[in-house]
Amino acid sequence: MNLEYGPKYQDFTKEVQSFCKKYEGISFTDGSNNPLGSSGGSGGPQMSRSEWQKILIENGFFARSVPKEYGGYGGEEDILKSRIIATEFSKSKIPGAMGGQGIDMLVPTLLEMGTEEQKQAYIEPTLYGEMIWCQGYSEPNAGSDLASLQTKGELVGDEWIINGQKIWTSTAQYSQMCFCLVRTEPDAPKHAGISYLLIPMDTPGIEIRPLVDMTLKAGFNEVFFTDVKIPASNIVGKRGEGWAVANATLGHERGSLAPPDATMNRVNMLMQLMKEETLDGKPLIEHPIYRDRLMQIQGKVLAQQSHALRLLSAKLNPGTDVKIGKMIQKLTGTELRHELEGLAIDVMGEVGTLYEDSPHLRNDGTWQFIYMYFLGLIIGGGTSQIQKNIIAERGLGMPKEPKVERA
Amino acid sequence: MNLEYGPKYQDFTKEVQSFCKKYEGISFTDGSNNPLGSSGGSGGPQMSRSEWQKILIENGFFARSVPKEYGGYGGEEDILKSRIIATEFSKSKIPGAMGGQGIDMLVPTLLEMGTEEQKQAYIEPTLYGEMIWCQGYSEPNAGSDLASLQTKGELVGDEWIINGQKIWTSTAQYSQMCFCLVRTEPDAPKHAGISYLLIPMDTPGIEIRPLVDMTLKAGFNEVFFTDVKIPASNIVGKRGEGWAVANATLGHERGSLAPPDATMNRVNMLMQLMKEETLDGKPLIEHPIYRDRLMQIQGKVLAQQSHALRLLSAKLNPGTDVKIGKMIQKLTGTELRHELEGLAIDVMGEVGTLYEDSPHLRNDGTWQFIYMYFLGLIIGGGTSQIQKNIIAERGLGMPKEPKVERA
Amino acid sequence: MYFGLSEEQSFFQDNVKKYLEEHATIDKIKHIVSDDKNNLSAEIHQGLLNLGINGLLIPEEFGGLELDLLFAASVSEALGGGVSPTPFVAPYVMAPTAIKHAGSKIQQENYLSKIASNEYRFGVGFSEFIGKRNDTGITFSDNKLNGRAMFALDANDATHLLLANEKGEIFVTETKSSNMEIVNLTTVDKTRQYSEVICKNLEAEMLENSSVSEEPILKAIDAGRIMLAADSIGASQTMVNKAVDYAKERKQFGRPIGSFQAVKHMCAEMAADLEPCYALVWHAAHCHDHSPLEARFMACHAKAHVSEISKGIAKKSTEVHGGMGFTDLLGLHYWFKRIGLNRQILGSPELVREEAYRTQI
Amino acid sequence: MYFGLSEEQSFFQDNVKKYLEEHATIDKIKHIVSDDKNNLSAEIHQGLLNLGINGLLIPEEFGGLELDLLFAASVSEALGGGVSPTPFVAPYVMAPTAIKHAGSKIQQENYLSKIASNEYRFGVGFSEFIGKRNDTGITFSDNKLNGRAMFALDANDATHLLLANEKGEIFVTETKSSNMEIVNLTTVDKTRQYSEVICKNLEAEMLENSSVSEEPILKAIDAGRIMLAADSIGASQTMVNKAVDYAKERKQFGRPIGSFQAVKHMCAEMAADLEPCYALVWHAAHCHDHSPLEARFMACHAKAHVSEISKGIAKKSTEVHGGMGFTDLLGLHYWFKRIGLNRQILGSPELVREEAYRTQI
Repeated sequence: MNLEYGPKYQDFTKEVQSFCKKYEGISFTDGSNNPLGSSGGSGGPQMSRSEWQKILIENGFFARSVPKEYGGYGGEEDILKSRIIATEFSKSKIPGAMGGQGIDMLVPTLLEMGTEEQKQAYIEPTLYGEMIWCQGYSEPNAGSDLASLQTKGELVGDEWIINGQKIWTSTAQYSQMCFCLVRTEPDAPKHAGISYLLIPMDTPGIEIRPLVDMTLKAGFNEVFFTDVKIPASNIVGKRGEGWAVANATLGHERGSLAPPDATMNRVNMLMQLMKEETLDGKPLIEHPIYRDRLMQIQGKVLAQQSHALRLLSAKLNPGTDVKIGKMIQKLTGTELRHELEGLAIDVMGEVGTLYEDSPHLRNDGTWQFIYMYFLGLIIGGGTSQIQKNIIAERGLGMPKEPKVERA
Repeated sequence: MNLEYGPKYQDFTKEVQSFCKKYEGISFTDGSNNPLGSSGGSGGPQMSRSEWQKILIENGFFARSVPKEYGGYGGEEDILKSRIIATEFSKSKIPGAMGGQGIDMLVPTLLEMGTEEQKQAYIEPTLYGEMIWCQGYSEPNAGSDLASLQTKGELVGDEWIINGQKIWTSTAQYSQMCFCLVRTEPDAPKHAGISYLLIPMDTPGIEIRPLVDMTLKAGFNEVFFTDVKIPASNIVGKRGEGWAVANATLGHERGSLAPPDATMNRVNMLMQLMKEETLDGKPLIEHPIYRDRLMQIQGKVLAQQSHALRLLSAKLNPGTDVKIGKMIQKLTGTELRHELEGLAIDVMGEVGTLYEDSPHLRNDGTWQFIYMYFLGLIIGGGTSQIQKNIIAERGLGMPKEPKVERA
Repeated sequence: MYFGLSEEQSFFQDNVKKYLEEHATIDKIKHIVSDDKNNLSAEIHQGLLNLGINGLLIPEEFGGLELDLLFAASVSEALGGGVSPTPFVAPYVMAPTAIKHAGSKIQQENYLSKIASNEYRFGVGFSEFIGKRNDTGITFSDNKLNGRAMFALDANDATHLLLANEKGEIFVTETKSSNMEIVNLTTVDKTRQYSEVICKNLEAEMLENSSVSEEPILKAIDAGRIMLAADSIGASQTMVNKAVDYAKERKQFGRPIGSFQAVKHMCAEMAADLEPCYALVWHAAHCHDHSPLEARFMACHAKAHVSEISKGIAKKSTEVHGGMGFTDLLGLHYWFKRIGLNRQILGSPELVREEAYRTQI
Repeated sequence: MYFGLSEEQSFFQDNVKKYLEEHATIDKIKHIVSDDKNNLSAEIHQGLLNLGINGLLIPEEFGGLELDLLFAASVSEALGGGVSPTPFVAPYVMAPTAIKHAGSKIQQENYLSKIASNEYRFGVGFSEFIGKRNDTGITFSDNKLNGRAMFALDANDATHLLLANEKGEIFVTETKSSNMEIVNLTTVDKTRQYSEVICKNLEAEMLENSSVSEEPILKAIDAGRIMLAADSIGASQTMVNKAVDYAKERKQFGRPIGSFQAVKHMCAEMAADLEPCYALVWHAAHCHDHSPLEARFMACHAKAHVSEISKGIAKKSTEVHGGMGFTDLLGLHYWFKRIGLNRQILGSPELVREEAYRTQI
C-alpha cells in the first residue's frame, strides 16, 4: 500500500495549484444550462464558457490525451494527472470543463472507431463546446431491453431515411448533433440489426418535445423522426455494428454517475446543516438517531471512497483483478446517494420538503431535488435489477435466465 | 368495527377463566421434548401430560370440533371460543394441549379425506398424545420444489414397498407413525405421481439419523427407507392424489409459524430486559438508538396483531376479501420475529451471544436460539422467495415464470 | 365481532372514490396544481362538500353527521388514493376534534355548527407544539399572539386558523385580520397547501379547556396523524396497483416485465408490506373513539409505521415503472410526493415513535 | 501509487489460506470445537506459529518481523475465511500493540521479545473500557486489581492477560495467579474463546505510559477492531463463494437455483455489499500506521460498516442454501456465528459509530 503519487506528480500538483490560484473566483458571462452544474465563483476573472474551455485545453487540463490534430492537448493518457486536476480544481472551487454526452461518449467513440473524416469534422468543435450532442438510444418500448429498439433507418440512394421516436434525450433542445442507434437491418437478429448514425439536429423532420420529469426541473426530451434524411456517410462503424460501437463507451457512463467524493461532500454539507438547525432548541446533530443514520451513511461512503482508490490503483497497476469491483459502482453509488439525500429530508422534517422558490429553502432545495434526481439515475442507464443481473452473470458466473419458449 | 365478542362469549370466557383458576400453576410429571414448549408452572396440581390432555378434551378446550366418536369433544367449530381459550390460557400461564404434526396436520387431513377405518384407528390415540406422528415430505433434492420428490412406493401384492430418503422429519425419533409423500406412479406427471401413505415407524427397514442444525438444539432427522413394507390400505385418498391430500392442510401450517401475539410477548420481554440491563450505568432503554429500533419493531408487530384481528373477522364474516392478507403471514411473521430476536442480541452486545449453559445467560439464551431458529423457519415450509412468488402470482395475478426450454 | 370498515363506511368511501375518478383525473390534477397562486381545486372540493365531508365528525346537535374517526379514515384513504387536491385533514378532522375537546359549550356551538354549514373553514397550525424548529413558535400574552407557525395546513381560503403555543393551548384566529400574514410555502406536494403564518399582536380567542390539559391538542394531533396514515395507505395502494398493472403490460426481452422474478418480488414485497397497514390504521382510528387508553399509542405507531412502509413503496413502484415512473407522463410522482409530505407533516417517524414510547412509561 | 495488498502480504495470506485448507477442514473444525474444555486447536495454532503469526507486529529489535497492521489484516482475513479455531487478535495484535505504545522500554523488552519467541501468550480483557455492562469492571488501587472483566479474548492457555480499568490504564497480569479466576463463557461461536476474568486483590504491573493518556489502549482497540473487520470480510467472502457455488449446482424445478433471478440477485447484492469492504479495511489498516489523524475514524467505520454488511451476508448466504444452510452438514453456521461474534466484540456497531462521530468533533 502506497498512497503517494511520487515526485513527478508533486511537481504537476504544484503546476495545477498555481493555475488554480490564477483563476480563483472565475465566473462566466454565460450561464450554465445544467441545473447540477456550476456557473462559477465570484471576484475572479470573467469570461465565456468557451474561452475557459480553450484555456483548459491549452494547459492540458482537459482533453489531455486527445491528439493535437483533432483539437486536443496531445499528451499522454495519465490517470493520476486527471485525478490531480479534478482534486485541485474541486479544492479551489475552480469550475471544470464543460461536459456532456458529446465529450464523454461521442469523442471516445470516434477516436476509437470513427473515420478520419469524422474525427476531423466532429472532435474539435465538440471539445470546444461549439458542437453539442445528444444521445439517441432509448425508446419508449426499448428501455432495459435497449436492443429491441425500433427506430428505422433505410438507405435510399446515398441517404439514410430515418423514422421513429427516441426518449430521454437530455439536451436535445440545445444540440447541434445526435448520435443515434437505428435499426437498419430489419431482417438481422436483434443485436445485429442496429447502426450508429450521426444526425444533425436541424435536419427537417425532427421534432423535439420536452419531457417533464418528477423533479420538474431536469430537462429530458422526446425526439420524433419523420423521414429525416442524412448522408449515407454519417455512420460510425459498419452497418449492423452499431451495438458494438455503442457498447464500447457505455461502461464509462455507468462508473461515473455517483462519484463517492461528491457524495462525501454532501455528507459534510449535511453534517454542517445538522449543526446549524435545531429541533426544540437542540441541534439536530445532537439527536442520536439522526446522528447514527448519518454515521451509517458516512461509513458506506467511506467504503466507496476507499474502493475508488483501489480501482484507480488497478488502472495504474495492470493485472489486478477488480472485475466485480468495477461492476458494482453504478448500483451502490446511486442507491447510496439517494439514501443520503433522503436522510437530509428526514432530519429537516417538513422543512426538508420545501422546493423550487419556496421561502425557507435550505441549500437551495437541492436535497429534495437530488433525492428525486437520483431515483431517476437508479432507474436510468440500466435499472438496479439489470445491474444485479450483470454482477451475478458476468461477475459471479451465475447461469443466465433460461431461454423462453416463444408463444 | 366492533371488537366485542358478545354476551354468549362473555359467559364462555368466565367458564374458561374459572377452569384456569382451578389449574393455576399446573406442572407436569413428565417433561416436554420441545425446546420451545413449556413444562408448566409451579405450585399447582401435578399430573402427566396425557392426563392433562384428557382433561382438556373433556372440557372442550382441545379437539373441540372433532366428533366424539373419534375421541374429540364433539362441539361446533367456533373460532372465537378457540381464541378465548388461547388468550385465557396464555394470560393465566396455563399450558395448552400437546401439539405436533399429527394433531395439526394429520388429524384435519383424515377428518377430511380419511376412510372410516383410518379415522377410527388413528384420530383418538393421536389426540390423546399416545400416537405421535412425523411428517415425511421433504427430501434432500426436493425442497422448494417439493413435487420433485423421489422416494418410491411400489405396490406388490397387498403391500407398499418403500425406498428412499426423507429429511427435516422433526420428532421422527419419538414417533409411532409417519404421514409420508411417496412417488407411486413413476410414469405420471410430477404432481400426479404422488401418494399419501401412513407408515408405522417400527416397520423394519427404517433408519433414523439425527440431523444437527445450526442451533445445535432443535431436533430434525433424516429418515431412510429400505424395502419398507406396509399394508396397501395405509393410503389416504387414491393413488396419485397425494399432492392434493397434502395441500389440503399445508396452508394451515404456514399461517401459524409466527403468531403476532407471541412476537409481541417477546417485544415486551425485551423492553423489560432493556430496563434492567445497563451500559455505562445507563439502562439500555435510555439509549435512543436501541429504543427507536425497538419501537420500529413494536409498530410492525402491532400492525400484524391488528391484521390478525382482521383475518379473524374475515373468518367470522364470510365474504370479506383477505386473499393477499392470508398469503403474507408466513413471510412477514417469520422475518419480523428474526429481526426482533436479532435486536435483542444487538442491545446486549457480547452478552447477547452467550449460549447453551454459559454463565450470565439472559432469558436462558432464548434470544440467540430463536434468532437462528427463525432463520430456519424463514427457509423452511417455503422460503421467502417462494412466498413472494405465491403472493405475486396468486395474490396479484402476475404472470408466471415462462416455461423453460428443456435442454 | 367485526373488524373492518362497516357497510356505510365502505359505501361512502366508494362514493368518494367514484367522485374522484370522474372529477379528479390525473390530467385534471396536473392542470389544477400548475396554478401558481392556488393549487387546490374549489370545484372538486365543492363536490366533496356535497357528499358531506365537512360534517363527518361534527355532533348531530350542531348539524353534523356525528360519525366516528374510522369513518373519516376511510374517506382519507380514498382522498390519498386519488391524490385529491382539496383540504381535508385540517378543516374537517383536526379542527372539529380540537374544538370538540377544547371548546366551551358556546365555542362548540359557535364554530362546529358553522363548519357543518360550511360558513367557516379552519386551517390548523400545530407544528411547533409537536417540534419547534429553529426560531419558530407562537406565544400568547395579553390576549395577543405573536410569532411564526410553519406548515400550517390548509390556511389559504380558510376563514379561521387554529394555532397553538408551546403549552398546547389552542387559539381561534381570523385569517382576515391584518395582524396575520399567511405566506405560501412551496413543497414537492402540489396537491395540498402548506403555509407559514406570521402573527403580530394578533387578537385570538383561546379554546377554553385547552389551558387545562394537553389532552385536547393531543387528541386533535392523533386524529390528524391517523388521517395522514390513511391518506398514505390510499396513495400507496394506488402506487402498488399501478406498478402491478404496468408490470403485466410492459414487455421487455419478449415477455411482460412482471414475469421477471425481480419485478414480481418487488410487487409482492409492496403488497406484503402494505396489507397489514390497513388493519393498523383502522384499529388506531377505532381506538381513538372507543379505547382512550391505547389511543395515542396506536395513533403514533400508525403514523410512523405507515410512513416507513409508504416511503419504500413509493420508491419501488417508481422503479417498477422504469423511466416512465420518473416522468410526468403517468403522473406517478404525485403519489410519490404526497407520501413524502405525509411522512414529515405532524411529526416525522423518529419523533412519533419516541412519542409512542413515552405513552408506555 | 498502489492501493492493495503487497506481493509479500498476498503471498503470506495465501500461505495461511493453504495451510488452513489442508489442516483445518470443516470436518476437523467440527471435531475440535465439540471439546467441552478447550475448543481451540493447539495443533493448528502451532502450524500458524510456524508460519510466524506471533511475530508479525513485533519490532525487529525484539525478534519480530516488524510488519505493518495491513499485513496482520491480510492474515486475519484468511483466518476468518477458514474460521480458524485459533487465537490471533488478542495475543498477536492487540497485546503487542498495547505493549508497544504503553510499555516502558524495559516492559517492551520483557514482553515483546517473549511474545516473539512464543514463551508468553497474552489474552486481552478491555471490554469494560469500551462499554461497561451492569456491574462489571476492573479497579486498580494499592497495586492490586479487583473486579470482573467480561469477554476477555483468548484468556485460556494464555500465560498473561492485559486488563484495563475505566481510565484506560493497562495492566499485565499472570494467569497462574490464584487471585485470578478465569471462567469459560460459551457463545454461539465455538471457533474462538471468550472468558470472564475475576480478580481478587490480583497483583498487576501497569504498562507505564498507559497512565499518561488513553492513546495506547485506543490504539490497541483500533487494531483489534480492524482485525475483527478483516476476519468478517474473510468469513463473508467464504459465505458468498459457498452460496454462489451452491446456487450453480443445486437444481430445483428443473434448473439450477442460481438461474432464478431472486437467488441471482441475492448473490449480486452480497458481492456488491462486500466488495468495497476490502478497500475500507485495508485503508483503515494503512492509516493505523501511516496516517494517525484519520486512524481512529477509519478503524471505527471499518468495524461498524463491515459488521452490518456481514450480518446481511450471513443471513442471505444461509437463505440461498435453503434447508442445507440451516444444518450442520455443510457447517455453514460456523461462519454465520463467527460473523455474529465479530459484530459484538470490542463494540457493537451503534457504539462504534458513535465513537467515529466523536473523532470528528
